[in-house]
Amino acid sequence: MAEDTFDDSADPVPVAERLAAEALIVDVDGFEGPLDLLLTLSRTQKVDLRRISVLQLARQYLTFVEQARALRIELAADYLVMAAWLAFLKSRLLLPPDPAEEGPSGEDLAAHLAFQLERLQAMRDCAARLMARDRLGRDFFARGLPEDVTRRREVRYTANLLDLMQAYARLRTRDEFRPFVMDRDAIFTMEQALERLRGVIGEAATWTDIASYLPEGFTTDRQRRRSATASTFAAALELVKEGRAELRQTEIFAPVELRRKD
Amino acid sequence: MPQDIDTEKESLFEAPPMAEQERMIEAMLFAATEPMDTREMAARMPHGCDPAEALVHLKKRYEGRGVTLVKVGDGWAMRTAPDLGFLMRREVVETRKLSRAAIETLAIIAYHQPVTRAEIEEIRGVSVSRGTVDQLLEMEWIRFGRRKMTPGRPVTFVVTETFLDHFGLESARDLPGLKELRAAGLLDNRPPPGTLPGIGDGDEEDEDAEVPPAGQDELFGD
Amino acid sequence: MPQDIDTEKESLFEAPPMAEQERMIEAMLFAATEPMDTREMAARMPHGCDPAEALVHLKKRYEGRGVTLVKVGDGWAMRTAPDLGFLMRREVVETRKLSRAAIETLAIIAYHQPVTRAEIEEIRGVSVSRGTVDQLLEMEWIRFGRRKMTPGRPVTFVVTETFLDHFGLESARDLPGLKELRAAGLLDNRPPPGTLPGIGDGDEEDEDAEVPPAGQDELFGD
Repeated sequence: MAEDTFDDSADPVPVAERLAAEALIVDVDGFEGPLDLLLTLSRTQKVDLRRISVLQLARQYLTFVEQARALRIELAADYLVMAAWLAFLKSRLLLPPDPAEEGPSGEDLAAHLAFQLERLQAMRDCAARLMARDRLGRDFFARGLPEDVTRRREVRYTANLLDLMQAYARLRTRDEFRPFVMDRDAIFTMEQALERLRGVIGEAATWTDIASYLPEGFTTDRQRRRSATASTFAAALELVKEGRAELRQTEIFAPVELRRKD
Repeated sequence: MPQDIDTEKESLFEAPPMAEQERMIEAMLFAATEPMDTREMAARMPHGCDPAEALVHLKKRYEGRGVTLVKVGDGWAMRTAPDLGFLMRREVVETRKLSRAAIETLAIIAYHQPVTRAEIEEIRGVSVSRGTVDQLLEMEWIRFGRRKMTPGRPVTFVVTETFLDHFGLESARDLPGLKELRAAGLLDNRPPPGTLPGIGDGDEEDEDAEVPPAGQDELFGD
Repeated sequence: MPQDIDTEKESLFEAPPMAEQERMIEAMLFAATEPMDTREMAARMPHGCDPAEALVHLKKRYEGRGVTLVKVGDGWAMRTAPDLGFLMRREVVETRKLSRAAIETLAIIAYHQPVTRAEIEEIRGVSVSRGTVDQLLEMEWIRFGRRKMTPGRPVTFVVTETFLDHFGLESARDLPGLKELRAAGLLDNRPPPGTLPGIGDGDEEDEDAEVPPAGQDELFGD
């Protein structure tokens, strides 16, 4: 690893640091990821997070990873990704900047890491302050016996005068309402008239009033006569259409007369 | 009883000032899920407190407020003032058309009052359900009239002032008769051929409706 | 026009005296466990009432009492005075212990809201487990906010009124240390320089980088 390349130059890893890293390894499951571990490591520097030495921190972290390897402890992938990145960062920080190289400087990267650590620490502090606040149900309380709002659904029935009158009218005239089919006896249908006319048309050699063709029982009652007259007239028209009869009316309101057509 | 906090600090066992005790029972009663008696209160309060006295002060403080201190059995509880109960209710009013059965029953009562249930059933041709009558009674559109002087002395129904108000009528007599209904086009019955009664056939029937039976006076006469 | 109607209504339905209105909101707030806003109050009160003004009177009345009137978000609630918590130990409902991850996630949402899951992960340096978010959602301490107008339109999280109520906060602006954090630039959404490899979970890196540092303004800007 990069560790070896730079160890001999500027930063021999102090024994204390190696021991600290070893102690942390025991607790590796207790860390919430590499950033958390870095934050814990940074505390060993005993300085304000703003003045942390990222270089030193990188070294501490790499030592930790080395130790874990030596102890054959499997580290989660993100710890190794962080290790690789920190090794890269370390090289950036130690080597003089290469003007041909693209991307952010080692200082920029280090500053951002420091910012992340400071921000994480700040959030931890906030979380602690938040949880230490007076809390509902622990330090202050809501009403123990709440009186719930009862939602009363009231159905208000309504009707207007028209409804009332129509209801009454409906009731009082119910007897007048007869389903149409029930009154078929008062109706002489066109089919019936046509059948009847076809049977008798052969005899109509001379002009005959179609009224004389009305069936029995349909001549006296007004309703029945009206119905039979209409259907017989329609049937007569049908026969004319078929070319079997002729119709004539000498003047307005005069009888309609029918004659066989040969 | 110590009056100021300084003295309280001097002795560990001295009770807090009464105002403080009042605050304490106020908080306890507010948060409690059931009524609490003075023994319970004392058990929770610092040594030397007198919840009974604090209660007297608290009760006075809440007099006439939106919340009152009430005694429930041996315990005490805080309750919203009874006169403000309406605030704890949210009414959702839904308007629905009266059912056909109800409107027909109502119409018969209006036109024929005072009318017995049997008479209503005779006119409607179906039995009148209890629910329908109850609904109309509840709406205060009908009420019980005098019993009929007929065998069994059945109860009668009549319409109410509320009914008249709702329908904008001076009296049930103002209800139009059948002939008027027909003239106004409110009767949409077109009798089929053959059943059309002669003009005037229905008059007899109409008279019934137009001139309410004498019983009407019972309701509107006095 | 609407003004005319208002004045007309006022004259038609005279609002109860302010003392009575104060009693009303006192009763309503007393009876409720959840905070209630003035609109809700007005809806239940007689026409023409001004709950906002009544609240000012009520708040004064309860100052220093065992029960106090507190503002929670847009709503108002009655709560026992925090210094009397010791009396209510019996009423304490043991809440589920929150994990460290949940507490941190909650704090990050509260201080950075509206915040995306990727942003939370970027701050904590680890991926946020589904269970953590689910738990906070279930407790109704967080809810979904508006989607971020960034590629992928990720959902955001914000804290709720229940959260404010639980921690005795009038608004998210009152979070402890918020001002200092903002002054220190610790609430900035500072994108990592260049092509920094993922701290922790690298998958959402792209999204992180494109999120504009606008979050706080949305909440605290006005």
